[in-house]
Amino acid sequence: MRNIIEIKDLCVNYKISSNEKIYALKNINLNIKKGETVAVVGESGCGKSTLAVSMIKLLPENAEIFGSIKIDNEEILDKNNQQLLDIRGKKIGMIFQEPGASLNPVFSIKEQIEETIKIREKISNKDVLKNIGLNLLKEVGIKDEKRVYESYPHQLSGGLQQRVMIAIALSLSPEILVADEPTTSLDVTVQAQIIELLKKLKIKRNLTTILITHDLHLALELCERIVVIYAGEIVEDGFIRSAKDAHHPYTKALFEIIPDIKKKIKKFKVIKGEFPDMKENFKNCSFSGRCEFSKAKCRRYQPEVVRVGKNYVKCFYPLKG
Amino acid sequence: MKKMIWTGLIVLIFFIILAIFAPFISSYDYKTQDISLRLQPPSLKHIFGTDELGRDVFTRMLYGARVSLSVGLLAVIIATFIGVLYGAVSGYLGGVLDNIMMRIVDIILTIPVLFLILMLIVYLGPSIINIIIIIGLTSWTDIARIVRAEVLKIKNSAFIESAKLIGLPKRVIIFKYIILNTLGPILVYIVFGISGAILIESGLSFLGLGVQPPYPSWGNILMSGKDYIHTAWWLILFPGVAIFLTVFSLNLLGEGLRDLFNPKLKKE
Amino acid sequence: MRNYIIKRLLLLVPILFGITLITFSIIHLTPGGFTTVNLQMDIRTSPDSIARLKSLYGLDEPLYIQYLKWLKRFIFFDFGNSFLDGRPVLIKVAERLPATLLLNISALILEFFIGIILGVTSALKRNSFYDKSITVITFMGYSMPSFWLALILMFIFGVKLNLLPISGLKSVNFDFLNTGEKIIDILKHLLLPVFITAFGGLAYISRYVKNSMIETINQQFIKASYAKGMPENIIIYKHALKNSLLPVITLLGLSLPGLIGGSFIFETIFAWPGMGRLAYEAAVNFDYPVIMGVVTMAAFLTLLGNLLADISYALIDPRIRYK
Amino acid sequence: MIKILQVNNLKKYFSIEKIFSEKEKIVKAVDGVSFSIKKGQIAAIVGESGSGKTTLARCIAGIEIPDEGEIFFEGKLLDFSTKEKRRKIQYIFQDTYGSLNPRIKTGDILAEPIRYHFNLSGEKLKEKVKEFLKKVGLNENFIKNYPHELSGGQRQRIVIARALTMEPKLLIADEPVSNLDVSVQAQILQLFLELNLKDKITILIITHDLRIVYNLADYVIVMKDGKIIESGKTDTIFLNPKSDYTKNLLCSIPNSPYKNQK
Repeated sequence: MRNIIEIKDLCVNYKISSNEKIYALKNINLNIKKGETVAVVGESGCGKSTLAVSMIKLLPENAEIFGSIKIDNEEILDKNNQQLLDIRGKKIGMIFQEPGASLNPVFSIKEQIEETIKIREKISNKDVLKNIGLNLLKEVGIKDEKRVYESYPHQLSGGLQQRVMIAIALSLSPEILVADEPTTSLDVTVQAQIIELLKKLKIKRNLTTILITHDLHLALELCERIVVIYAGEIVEDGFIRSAKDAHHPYTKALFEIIPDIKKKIKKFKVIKGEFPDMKENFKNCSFSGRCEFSKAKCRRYQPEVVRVGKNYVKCFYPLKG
Repeated sequence: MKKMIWTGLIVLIFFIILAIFAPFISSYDYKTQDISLRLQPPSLKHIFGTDELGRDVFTRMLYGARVSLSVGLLAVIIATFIGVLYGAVSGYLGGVLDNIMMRIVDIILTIPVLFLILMLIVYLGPSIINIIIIIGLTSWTDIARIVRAEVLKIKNSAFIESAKLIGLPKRVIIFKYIILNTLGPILVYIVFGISGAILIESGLSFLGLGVQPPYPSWGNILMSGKDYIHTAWWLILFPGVAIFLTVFSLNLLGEGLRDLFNPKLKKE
Repeated sequence: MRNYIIKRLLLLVPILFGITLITFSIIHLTPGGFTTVNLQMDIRTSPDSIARLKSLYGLDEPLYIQYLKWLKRFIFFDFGNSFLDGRPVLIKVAERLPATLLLNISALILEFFIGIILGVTSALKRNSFYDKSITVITFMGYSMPSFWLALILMFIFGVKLNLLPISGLKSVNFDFLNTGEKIIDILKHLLLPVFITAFGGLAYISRYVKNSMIETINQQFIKASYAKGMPENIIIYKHALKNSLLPVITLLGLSLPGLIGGSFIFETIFAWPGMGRLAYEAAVNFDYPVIMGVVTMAAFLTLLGNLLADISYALIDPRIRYK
Repeated sequence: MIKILQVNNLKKYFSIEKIFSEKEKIVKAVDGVSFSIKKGQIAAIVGESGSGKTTLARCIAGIEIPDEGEIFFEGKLLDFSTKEKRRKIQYIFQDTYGSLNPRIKTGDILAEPIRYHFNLSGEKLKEKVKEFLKKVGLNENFIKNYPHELSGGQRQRIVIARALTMEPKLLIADEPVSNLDVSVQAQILQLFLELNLKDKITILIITHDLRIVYNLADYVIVMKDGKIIESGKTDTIFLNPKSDYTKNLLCSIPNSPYKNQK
């Protein structure tokens, strides 16, 4: 299969003052094949959301971006706002955390769904628009779509709001769906329903799906391939099903931090210390300060990416599994 | 942000020093009239010229600064006192009382303050003391609302609840928790309040309803100047600039302090 | 929604009641107020005529009776007669109302129109030279004593350049002009007072709009709109603008008392035949019934303005409309 | 084992006066709840948003006054009339940032309650403050920091330390880790385990995350719509859930092993 997304040496910095920068992403290399389902896993502030919005070049004003992002062999970073419209919504649909905040509170669901289609697909017939809109709502599993269609965002529950967001993201039939923490603010049962829906849509529409999440277990629900990010770097990328498949110490720790409910140990794995300061541009392994296996070399030099088994790992001493 | 605070402070301190040391800075008297010297343009002898009664404008402005600044400050002290008390009681006690107290504020707010002041000044007479009291009595509603909002916010905050849960005594909660956290907004209000009061006083004096001659205030120097606008521009220019600079630097200071106390900006 | 409006209307009653109570108290309870100063002011007034005056105004009766009587007259919009010329206060106020409304509404429109444009544009060009200059200029306007600015502009445009009339609502030869010329004449007279009234408030409104706009632009739904592929101008001028201008409606109501209150200074300076100047003239002539009438009328107008603002806000914002 | 807490038929209703609609709506936040917790246990109340779990906890901590029912603590009716009784039950708010006075340094935040409850001052007080910092895994340099200078995990530790200064018998924690990153979450949860083990503090934790419950709690109470759906020993509930609701919750856990059994 061909790569639908090719990211090369991507670096993103945020300027916060004249002499301070946050190094959000450092030398990211990532290829994603058409139809693949990939999870990007990491803690808050690790740069995973920056990676998501970089793909549609939707970064805040204080951001500097270097490297290359190709979607279907087209370079994104060279495009201006007008050209980006062909990517945003059409190639890549995106949903965010807190669906309530993603919907404009003063417009009805109908207006918010229809405006995209009206402007981008140049359809102006009201009945046609309404038909498309209602069908989209049905597709994302909304049963009383007629009521929802006429509602305003605050009248809907979190789960319904997220379904509406997914409908909007799919309204221009994109090939890629990027879901940035789509369930974090939702209840567990609703979370399970949304993940079910994403699974269904992935198959039905043959979507390339990228799930951004902090929850490794949630990632395993939906995705085969897991990309682990720590402090702006990809530390491991591969097919990981359990702690056994993890070759980077951080990935392994992530599995053990919240032990799953398969075996009870009444003990929580503790990664010592705090998440590193992203204002620093590391010259060594960014995890070395917290890693239980770190050696002098890790604290001095930056590891290269190596292949271990089926995975790519950025570590001097990858675990054997 | 820091720049705003310092610029504001320096200009203000300069004016305050001028006001305090007025008798040492100028050798003239603010009320001695000398018709032979009337309406003289600025010169080395009278750097801001003389007025229609031959008095030195610079000297009158120095003494006027005393009046304008102290009217502003004292009026705001009165307003702050009433407003903080009112707002704190309303916010802290809450319930029906709060509701009634706030409706009263709403009512007062619908009456245009300047009309109220105008009315009171006519009744009570435009002495300096009366002006201070009237401005003070009519401008406490803003601070009352600010303090109430702050107290309500703090009262319902988790840190007050946790203070109660660890059993801290009431006085500690009131002083260390509530008052300490409302000082910022109160200080900001005081600064803006002074600039507002100075503007009101000068406006009233300009209409002849403020500080009465022979006492000088920036507003009444302007008032007397207005009739000589064709011939004596200095009577208009200097007091106006003085009012503008004072109010401007107070507002700068207030803006700076508002940013300083804004925890949202601080966190970054 | 209907209940909301009914509730708001019902709330008017206690507020109106409160306003009358406050104004009444001021006349009757302030030391040296209505009862004493006015009647002793004129040395020629004989004890006999004082008594006559007192009974004429009902001042010999207990306070609460006086209040109730006053209130009864107030309900029928009877504010009494002017001390100066004996004409009914209501008529005197009504004569002046159009000029005041003309000045204040024009100023309000200008202020909000320019304020919104400045606010939105500086929000879009945040931290640019343009943004900073707008902030400084509006901030200076906010700090400038408006009567001083009025004097200076009158001096420049009226006296030196002789471009604009500096007093009144119309020229002496107004009655001899045709309709078009009449409108131009009034506009010319309006220009300076409206500009000065609006200038002071610009800082407040433009900053409010700017902050509101910046806040909206940083909201997630704006990001989501970009992500779903909406063109930028639609995002800014449809989505962001609607959200950030909604709260401005409430501001419109809130800025009324300041405008009306401040008008007496401008109206006096520009000899504008409005309510403010009426209040000022009444004040210096100790014409209490007129002052009372103006104050209550102004409060009433403010109340009406606030009510309209709140209701239209509720009508426009679906979060309130469908709750 | 002795019951430290016994709750009988507790009810707490809220009336939401809707400003823009016709009638008042009554929310039955806690609707007839009974359970007990044994001394030395870690118990967990689990439920989705709106289940009433937080209200229940707030009633036990004395922040809300229940409408009906009774709460017994150490065999006696719950009573916060003296500061001695007050300090025995401590409560940790979900919003750690909001529960610290922004204008007081952490050293003072910890010193305040010790000074007031145990009449310590001077060097002894300082020592005590350091001791509690150490207990929650922070070094003594932190006494000079203001809350906004700390990370989320550090703030949570300060909040826990402050609760510990009162030497509580029962520590109630409302979603103590839901705003924290996974790696910090584990640190805090481990801290709770240690406090329970070493200091014998009974802990009642409010959470929506069953994975945490499984590895932390001895006893589980499942709530929905203000009522208890089921309760029992953690192992029993997880091995053999009785109600459909609990089963559904278990199936909804990401990467849940229950899914295949369904």
